[in-house]
Order: sequence, then structure tokens, then C-alpha cells
Amino acid sequence: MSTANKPKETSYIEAISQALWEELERDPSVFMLGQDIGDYGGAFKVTEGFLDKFGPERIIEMPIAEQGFIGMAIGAALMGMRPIVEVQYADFISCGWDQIVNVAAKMHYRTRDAVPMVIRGPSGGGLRAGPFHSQSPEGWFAHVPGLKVIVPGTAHDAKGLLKAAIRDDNPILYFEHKYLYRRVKEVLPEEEYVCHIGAAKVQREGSDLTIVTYGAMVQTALLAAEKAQSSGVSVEVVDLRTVFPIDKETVLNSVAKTSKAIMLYEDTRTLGIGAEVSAIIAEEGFEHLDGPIIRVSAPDAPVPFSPPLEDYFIPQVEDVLAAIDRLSAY
Amino acid sequence: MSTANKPKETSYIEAISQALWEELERDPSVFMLGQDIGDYGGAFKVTEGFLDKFGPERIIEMPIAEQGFIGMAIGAALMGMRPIVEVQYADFISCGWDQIVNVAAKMHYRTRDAVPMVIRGPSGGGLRAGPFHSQSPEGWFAHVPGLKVIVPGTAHDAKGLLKAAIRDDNPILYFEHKYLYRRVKEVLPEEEYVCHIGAAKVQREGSDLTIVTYGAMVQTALLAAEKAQSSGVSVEVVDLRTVFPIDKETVLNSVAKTSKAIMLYEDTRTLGIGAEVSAIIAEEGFEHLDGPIIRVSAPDAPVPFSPPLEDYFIPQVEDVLAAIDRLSAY
Amino acid sequence: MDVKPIEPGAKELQDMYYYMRLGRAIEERLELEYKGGKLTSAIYLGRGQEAIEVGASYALEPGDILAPTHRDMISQLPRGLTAREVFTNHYARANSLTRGKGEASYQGDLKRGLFATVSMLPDFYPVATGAALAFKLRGEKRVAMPLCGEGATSRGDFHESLNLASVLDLPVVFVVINNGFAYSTPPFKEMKLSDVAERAHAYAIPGVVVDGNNIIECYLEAKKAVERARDGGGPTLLEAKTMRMRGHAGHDAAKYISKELIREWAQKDPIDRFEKHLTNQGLLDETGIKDMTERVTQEVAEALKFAEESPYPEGQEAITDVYRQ
Amino acid sequence: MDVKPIEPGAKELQDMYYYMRLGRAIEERLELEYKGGKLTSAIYLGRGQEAIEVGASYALEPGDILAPTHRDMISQLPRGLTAREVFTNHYARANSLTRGKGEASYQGDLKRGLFATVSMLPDFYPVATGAALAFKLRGEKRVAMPLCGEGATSRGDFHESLNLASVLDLPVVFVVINNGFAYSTPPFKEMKLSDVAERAHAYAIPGVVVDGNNIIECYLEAKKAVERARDGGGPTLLEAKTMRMRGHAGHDAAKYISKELIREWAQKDPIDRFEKHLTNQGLLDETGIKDMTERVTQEVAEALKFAEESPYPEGQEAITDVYRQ
Ligand SMILES: Cc1ncc(C[n+]2csc(CCOP(=O)(O)OP(=O)(O)O)c2C)c(N)n1
Ligand SMILES: Cc1ncc(C[n+]2csc(CCOP(=O)(O)OP(=O)(O)O)c2C)c(N)n1
Ligand SMILES: [Mg+2]
Ligand SMILES: [Mg+2]
Repeated sequence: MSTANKPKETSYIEAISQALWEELERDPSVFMLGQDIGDYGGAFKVTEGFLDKFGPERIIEMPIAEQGFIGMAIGAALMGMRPIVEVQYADFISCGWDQIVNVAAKMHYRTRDAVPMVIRGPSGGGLRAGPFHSQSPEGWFAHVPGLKVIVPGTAHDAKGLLKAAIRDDNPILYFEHKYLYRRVKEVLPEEEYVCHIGAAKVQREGSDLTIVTYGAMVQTALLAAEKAQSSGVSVEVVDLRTVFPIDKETVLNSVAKTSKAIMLYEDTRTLGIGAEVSAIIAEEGFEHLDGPIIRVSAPDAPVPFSPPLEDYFIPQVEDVLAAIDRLSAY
Repeated sequence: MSTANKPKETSYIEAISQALWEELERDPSVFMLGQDIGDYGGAFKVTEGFLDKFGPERIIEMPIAEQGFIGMAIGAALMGMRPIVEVQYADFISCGWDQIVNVAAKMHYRTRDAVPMVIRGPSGGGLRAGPFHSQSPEGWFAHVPGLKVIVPGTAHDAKGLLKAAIRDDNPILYFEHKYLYRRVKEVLPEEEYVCHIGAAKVQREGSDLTIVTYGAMVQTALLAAEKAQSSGVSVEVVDLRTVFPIDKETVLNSVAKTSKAIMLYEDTRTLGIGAEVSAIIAEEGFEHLDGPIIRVSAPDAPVPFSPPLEDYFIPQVEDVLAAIDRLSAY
Repeated sequence: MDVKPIEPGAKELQDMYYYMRLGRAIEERLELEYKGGKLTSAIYLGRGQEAIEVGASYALEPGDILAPTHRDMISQLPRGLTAREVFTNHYARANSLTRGKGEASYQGDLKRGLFATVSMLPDFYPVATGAALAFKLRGEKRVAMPLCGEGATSRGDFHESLNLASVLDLPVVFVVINNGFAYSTPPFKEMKLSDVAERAHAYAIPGVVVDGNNIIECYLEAKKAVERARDGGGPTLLEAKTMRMRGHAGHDAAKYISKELIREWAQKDPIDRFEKHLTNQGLLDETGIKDMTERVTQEVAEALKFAEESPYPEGQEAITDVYRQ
Repeated sequence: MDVKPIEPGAKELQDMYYYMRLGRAIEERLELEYKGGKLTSAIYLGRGQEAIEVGASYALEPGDILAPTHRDMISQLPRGLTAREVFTNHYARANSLTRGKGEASYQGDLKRGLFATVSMLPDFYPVATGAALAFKLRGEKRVAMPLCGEGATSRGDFHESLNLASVLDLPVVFVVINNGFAYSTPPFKEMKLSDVAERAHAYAIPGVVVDGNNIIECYLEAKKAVERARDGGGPTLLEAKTMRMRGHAGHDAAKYISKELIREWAQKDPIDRFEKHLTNQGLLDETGIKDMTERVTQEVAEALKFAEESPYPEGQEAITDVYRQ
């Protein structure tokens, strides 16, 4: 077969680059701040070629000073700009924590002034990168009112949600799962599109059981669903996409249909996103439940470095299948 | 009645002072770091008189540099000291976030070296102190493996748990609810005692319904339980005391008995401690449940300043009673 | 733009005198209210700091940004903050700038170039630096001026923001109000230097020390730094030496400050000094002083009454405005 | 205590030569392994920095604390880190210092006075300062020496820790290895000063610049600062000018560094220079160099083999050791 007519697939990381590029082109108030994002094109090459196209006033290189430049982004946003901050690894966002939770998150509540900014960074494990280059910080920020938190699980959503985030008038944390960067691809719409922040998406329909998940675990859930199908269990996969605020409706509708729910998340167990979704279902979807709400997640530990340890740490397809088995018994 | 023989009651804040004083006396490796804790005796006067007794090498005043002095406490702890850090308000702990979650929390996992330190600070609302002097940061830290998080709800536990925390070999966050400082008192044991970290406590026995709570909300729960009793509902109140790790067993035993559970917490709703407890029950106590797990919590917003707003924000006895009513219908 | 002159003329001097007097009058009233148990909130008084508060802020032009801290209510008056706003916010009323949501001393208004600070010190050093970045990126000739105390300069945000402003050549005037104490802590427990301004060297920017109780000097040096920044000359670190003449907050009797020290500084009261100066210049006399007392007293009384009569917000407002829709 | 002399004698010089050679040999092997796809982890090479890595660290005494960063494996060799430990940790084996839990370059051992760093830069500046506080409180004559790059000095932790060490008069020697780049970023995008050491003024402590490719100078100045600190003289900021002769990490070809610059610095290679010096002193000859090559090559080969043959940890070890029981 000739590949000439085959539409081109776009990877998750390319989708992110495209979203940034298009928004920088569209809106002159959009600009970027981050370490090594200029000449070097960013640690993961997300902004390769950006400096040439947009110049050093739109692609601004930063010293190592996360608290300082996140604070700076807040100030610029208050003045009507739309800064996008790149943290080199999502792990380093911990160094700017105070500015995010105390200044950015609480500003609109106190003053009604908009803080339109996006902080984005590569998160998640699976790359043998150890405790300081593999964290999933979304759970921390999903506990901070005033912020929105996005973790896309597909190339399509990575692009559409990033564009939406840049146009949103609130401070947004956008965590890119770096395991997906070059591992997932799809054909994207040719015309421009944005996705709706705060809307989950049913990535696979099913009738027996619901898996609520997001990020890289969407792939794990889909693989598990596929395998479960062959043993006769029909699994629905709900991808939260936005982990704060959570799209209750889509989750509850799915559980109303299937009566069984598994929370699947790569973050550590206690107070990971799945804890919140479980609590929502246990309160608002209780009538529909035919069995316990099972959580499949990383254990409460730092992300270990050695491959066997990390494989044990990150939920695997088999772990999900075991949970499906357990729940199918109800 | 003569008061001469009435045993003296100790307030929550006095209990904290006593714990610090006794541990400083007991163990020469214990010392304190914090702003204005010397001459001035601390913003809330917890360390009044300490400088005279223990001298400036044990009661060390700090510049405004939370990240720096929390890091310093970690280093001293690695060298075998037992630092106790006072943050002036728990809200300011956000400025030392990175050192806590990246250095302290992950150290033992990587190196097997102990980091015996306590960070304590006045948390919580109800004092009309607004968004920056009223936060409940326990939820953030309860999502960080390697830390333990304590929020005592009574004077007895405030003392016993602080002493236990100082003797523990792990980094511990100890949040004092400042609303309780001078509002709760009780007669404490004359002999020395410590409480067990990680053990919840049934503060009131009941058979119809369980309220799982901690901190200042223990008082709210007890008042609500009292009122519910008069309308014939017997409420059990479980005080978590340690919010990370959570004492599952006590919670699940209570729910097994009552079959109904309310999560009551002053922190904001999404991913507050009650979300985790609800998820635990929904998974491990599902068989016992006769109704949904209801959460009564602050809404997802910063802590507002004005009295009517703050009263609306913080869960009140009536909110708990409404939840009891709702749940009693099942 | 009608930029204020470097050398202040009669109008400028009279304006500044009014703001100093108004600031003091508001604070005296707040103190009374606090002691009378009428306030639910903390108060952080800037008494004794009026010269730098007004002098620095008055050196700004309309489009500029001022980022004060908890103690700098007075600095906001020249930019249009009203006594009514101060009282409604302290009284946590629905019609205040924060609608009862923010803390008493933490208000602002972007339209007037006033950032509403947070408690964490000095978090608005980076934030104001970001405003200056926006100005530079858009080619606007505007300046940002964050304030903080000497105590706050020990924090990382101070270092990161001065360095960023230096590297990016941003129009920021960093003002440090060295009032002798950070809560109960004297500067020698916070740093080894006697002048915070010396830290400017670490960023290769000018560092200037002014007598924080001399409003002319405060205004002149601030104005020079502001116009230098506006002309693309980059940031300045300006330190004003003054004295916090009250406790850290309303509850603090400040027993850790000796009576002599207070007496000494009372001799240098910035308003007394400025009144003498204006009198010498023929710009003020006994009647003028009395008139001003009457004016600000009335303004304060009216504002207080207005605040007291203003309604509280409704409880359910607690959950509005968390997000911009 | 048998403290090393300020002027290094033959034994000291020969020791240091060995550590430099061993460091380079380990790194060359790591690089090969990385390129051969044998490592799952990133590598951060300190090639070209051997003089300051060894010189500074060797100036410490047994009870002292060294707190390296990601790039400072070589600095740990004089304190007893072995080639085996380097390889087992990079190979993420069960018998490594972090038991496969920590990242490849982030290991330490308290017994040998080696802190195991984290990635966040320079988080161990405050942590090492805290070790120094413990020493001071207990009256122990021990010193802490944290390392970081010039890029890391832009962060607040740098400021807070230098200020704390200064105010509390702590025995800390803050070493900044200025190797010309922070990832791809040159110093002029990080700061306006050309010498980081000038920042010492902001804390009223000595700031010293050394030629980071001259081990004698590195050792001497470090030793002076260490002994000053040990004698109660307080902290020093020591900046070593050198060059990162490889990319930031194994994957980085460093195209942003010009070939001329690399050629220029290759002329100043710290090992070549030291060999010449030792030869001139009559402490080394051709045979000695060859013998050393053999010694370190064998050490490295043996260590690599040991690592390769070492078992991985079992998966369930992922959840042990989160807490001290
Ligand atoms: C990061 C942080 N830590 C602690 C506090 C508590 N606090 C409030 S004001 C203050 C002293 C501030 O001193 P200074 O910066 O000199 O300002 P001043 O109050 O003298 O105007 C402290 C420690 C704070 N606001 N922020
Ligand atoms: C707080 C923080 N932000 C970002 C990073 C990512 N990062 C790793 S090394 C590096 C450059 C460090 O430069 P420098 O301090 O000069 O040390 P060098 O690598 O040159 O030894 C950066 C930005 C980090 N480690 N820590
Ligand atoms: Mg002060
Ligand atoms: Mg460098």
C-alpha cells in the first residue's frame, strides 16, 4: 500500500508543540518562560524552532528560579499577558509551590482579577528516571481551589486542552505525561479545535464495569479492557482529562450504567485523584453500586529508580485485570 | 464547692507548650527553630519562658526563610539532632514545600537515614483571619509518602502526640488547630504519657452512624452527636488524630458496627482527608454500608475573611445534623 | 504624559502632606477601633513610616504599579485608595474592595495600579517584577514598585526577583522599608550587613539608602529610580531607614522595643519634620495645619460611619468568584 | 585529629592525582556504557572539573560533610566512594547505596560524610548549612561543604542558606563550580555579575575565586576556608572557574558550545596540568602515569563487572523503607 495518501499521525509531544505554536501565532499576548526553551528548544525539544519564529521577547529563557519566574508570570498575567511557564520536569514545580497556591490560586477570589496563565511540565514515570524526575504532582494541585489541573491522555486532547488552557482566564496546571510523548500518536483534525476543560471523555464504551482514569493510565486501561473483553467482561474507560475540577456527570453516568467502578491512577494511593472520584461515587452514585470501588494505583512511596521496582510501583495491565476479576465476582 | 481540690485543667495550647518543654528537658538533641520564638515567646506564646530556661542554642530565632530553615532542620536531623521547626502560621509552610516533599520525605527511602524532625504550626480557621492565616494544609502533606501528619483535636492528644512526634524518627507535620488553643481544656494525666502516632480514637461511642473527623471538627462532631442523640440517633465519633497514615482499622470497625458514615472535615472538599477515608470505606467497608458516604466539608474556595462568609465556609453543627438526617433515611 | 517633576513643587508637597496626614488619621482611628474590640481582624500600622510610604508611592505615575505589603496602607493613598475603602475592608463588608473575602490589610485595585498583596513575604517582589516584564514586552514606559520590610529580604523571593529584574533589565524599583524590626526580630538577627541596599551589588544594580523619615529625600530618590527605570535603565534597590512606632500588629505591645528608642525616633517624626519644612518654605502655617486636621478627621469619621453602616456579605458569597468564568 | 596540612605534601598530591584519574576513568566508562545503551539512567559528567571536585573535597577531614550535586561524583571519591558503588548505583542494582531506589547520580553515605543529594538545585545548600548548625550546637569542630553550579545560585535556596550561615556564624564552605553552562544556558543569562563570588558581600562573608582547573589552588583555598570555618571563622563562598567538557547529560551533544571554546579549555585540562606539575616536582614520571592508567583501568573494569553481575532488587522492595520503623 502506498503511504502517500495515508493521513499523517501526530505524536503527543508534537501535538503539544503545535498547540503552543498556534496560540503564539494567534495571540500576541501569549509568551513563554522557561529554562533552555530558546536556542536549545527545551529539555524535551517541545519548543524547537520557536525562538527563530517568535524571537527572544516571546520565548524567554529563565535562570533556575521557579518561585521567582512563576511569580513573574503571575504579575505579567495580571497585566493582561498570557504567560506559559515551562518547568523542565514537573517535579521542579515544587520550588514554585508558594506562588502558585497562595498568589495565583487565590487572586481572583480576592480581587476578581484574572490570572490567565499556564504552567506546564513533563510528569509521570515509566522512564527509569527515579524519584526526582518521575513524580505526578497533579494530586497536590487538585486540592487547591482556584486552580484547574489538566493531564491529557491522548495526542488529540493534549493539543485541544492546551489550547483551551492558554485561552482560559484562570491559572492552569497542565501536566504532560512524558511517557506518552513519543509513544502515542493519532491523526488530528486538520481544522483548528479546542477541547472543553472540565469535561471527561468515554474513551471506550462498555457495560459491565467502569474504569475511571487519566494520563498514561488511559493506555493501560484500554489494554486491560481489551483483554477483559476476550474473557467476556465489557469495560468502559472514562478518561477524566481534567482532574480538577472533576466531571462528575460523566463519571456518575458511567457508573449508573455499569454499577461497578475501578479507579486507576499512576499517582500514589493516599489522596491521589482516584480517592476523590471514589468519594464522589460513594456519595452521589452509591445507589448504583453493586460492589466496592476498587483503587488500582501506585503505592505510597517515592517513585523508585530501578526497573523492577518501578514496574512494581506503576500499575500494570495485570493489576487492572486482577481488579476487574475481583470486581466481576460481585 | 471549694476549687482547692479540683484538678487543674490544661488547655490545648498549654498542652503543646508542656510537650515541647518536657521533651527539651528530656533529650539534649531536641532544639527549636522559628521566628520570634525566643524573647517574644512565639506569635501565639507557645514558647514563652523557653529562652530563659533552655538558652539561645536550643531556642533559635530565625530570619524569614522557611525553605532555608526547614532545609537546615533536615541537615541537623541527619546529623542526629531532633529539630522542631515552628512556622508562625501553618500557611507559611508553603514557602518550605520543596524541602519537605523532596528532601525530607524521600530521604529514608533513598538512603535509610533517619530524618527525625517535627514541623509544627497553627492551622485552621474560625478566627476571622482570612485566606492567608486560616488554611488547613494537612491534605497536601497527607499525599506525600515519607511524611506523617498529625492534627490533634484535644488537649490530651495534643500533648501526647507531640511528644510522640518528637521521639519519632521520621519527618512529621504537626498542625495545631489554633481555634482550639484556648477553647478546649481538660485534666491531663499527672504522669508522663505519649500517644501512638497512626492510631485513631473513638471519642464517643454510638451505634447508628459514624462520623470520621479530626482537628477542630471533633468538637463540632461531638456537639452534633449530642443533639442527634436527643432525636434518637446514636452517633459514633472517630477522631483520626493522625491523618497520614490513616488508622483504617478503627474506621472500618466503626463502620462495620454502624453501617453509615459521614466524613467531616474543615479543609476544602476536593481531596481533603475525608476523600481518602471515604475511598477506603468504599473499597474495604463496602459490604457494611447501608447508605452513601456523605462528606461535610468546607467548599472548594479559599478561606474567606468576613464572619458570615467564614461561617458559611466552615462546617457547622447544623450542617452535620442535616447530613445525619439525610443518612438516617437509609 | 504629565510626569511629576524630580524636584517637587508646591502642589506635590501639599499633596504629599495631605496623604501623610490622612494616613496617620486613618491609622489612629483603626487603632482605636481595634482597642475597642470593633475589628475582627488584625491591624498592622505603619506609623512613623509615612515619609517613605507616601514619598515612594507618590513618585509613581498613573500607569505604574505599586505592590505594598501588610503594613503599607498609607502608600496606597496617593494612588487613590480611599479612607472608605480602608474601613470597609477592615470591617469585612460586602462593598469593600475584596468583598469581605480578602484580609483587612490586603487590598488593591488594578485600575489604580495597586496590587493586592498576600501575606507570604515578599511574594510580590516576583509578581511586581512580572508586571515590569509585561511593560517591557509591550514597549510601555511603565514602572513597577514592590515594597517590603527588611525582614522579608532574607527570603529567596527577594534574591530571585532582584536577579531576574537585573538579568532582564526590567523597570522595577525595589523598595525596602527598614523599620528596625521584623515582628520582634531586630535586623542583626536577620542579616550581617547593616544596609540592605548593599545587596544591590549582588545583582549589579544601584543600591540607595535614604532617610526614611525625610519625605523630600524619599520622594527624590524614588523619583530618580522610577524615571531611570522608565527610561530603560533597569532596576534599583532603595532602602529607607525608619522606625516602626507601634507593635508588629494590634495585639503586640512591643515590649521588646526600649522606650528610649521610641522616644528618639519620635523626635524624628516624619510629619512633624515635613510640617517644619513646609512652614519654612512658606507653604504651611498654623491655620493650614489645623485645617488639615479638620479635613482628615472629617474624612475618617465619614469613612468609618460609612463602613459601619455597610452590610456584610451574604454567607453564600463564600463560594463565588473562585474562578473567572 | 590528624588534619591535612595547608600546603599539600607528596602524599596528599599523590592521593589527589589518583582520585582525579579514577574519576576520569569511571566517567569515560560510564560514557561508553551510556552510548552503548547499557544504562537506563541519565549521566551527568564532570569531565574537566576534576581539579575542583577533588581539590575541594580532599580539603575536608573525616568528620566533615560533603554535599555534592548531580555532577559531582568525582568529589565523592576522596571521601571513600568506590567505583563499584558508582556502577552499581548507575546500574540500579540491589547492592548499590540506594538499593536501586535513588537516581544514578544521587548517592551518599552518612558514615563517610557524604550527603545524598536531590535533583532540586541547590536544595542541599540549606541542608548542609543545617549539618553545620548541628556541629556548632554540639561544639564539634566539623565543617560542611555543599557544592553547586553557577546556575543554581539564582535560586532562593542559595540566598537563604548563605544568609543563615552568615547570621549564625556556621562552619560552612559554600563551593560554586562555575563551569560555564547551566544545561544550555550561559552565565550571562543567569546573572549580571561575572563572579558569583561577589555575592559573598551580600552576606558579609569572604568570597574567593579560584582557577578551577588548578588543583593546587583549589585545594589550598578550600583548605583555608575549611580551617577558617573549623576555627569558628564562619562561612566562605568559594567559586571555581572551570568548564563542563561534555553536554549537560549523556543525551546532550552540546551543540550550543563552540568547538573553539572546548579546544581552548582542553589546553587547560586539569589532569594534564597536574601531571606536569607532579613531574616537575619529581613526584611522577612516564612510568608512574602508565601505572596509574593501569590501576584505574583495572579498578573500573572490575567495578563494572561487579555491577553487571549484581542482581536487581525484587519488585516488592519498591514499598520498603518509606519510613524508619
Ligand atoms: C514567608 C513569611 N513568613 C512569615 C511571615 C509572618 N510575618 C508576618 S510580618 C513578619 C515580619 C515582617 O518583617 P518585615 O519584613 O521587616 O516587615 P514589617 O512587618 O517590619 O513591615 C512576619 C515574620 C510572613 N508574613 N511571611
Ligand atoms: C530547581 C531546579 N530547576 C531545574 C532543574 C533542572 N536542571 C538540572 S541541572 C540544570 C542546570 C544546572 O546548572 P548549574 O547549576 O550550573 O550546574 P551544572 O549542571 O553546570 O553542574 C537544570 C536547569 C533542577 N535540577 N532544579
Ligand atoms: Mg521591618
Ligand atoms: Mg554550570
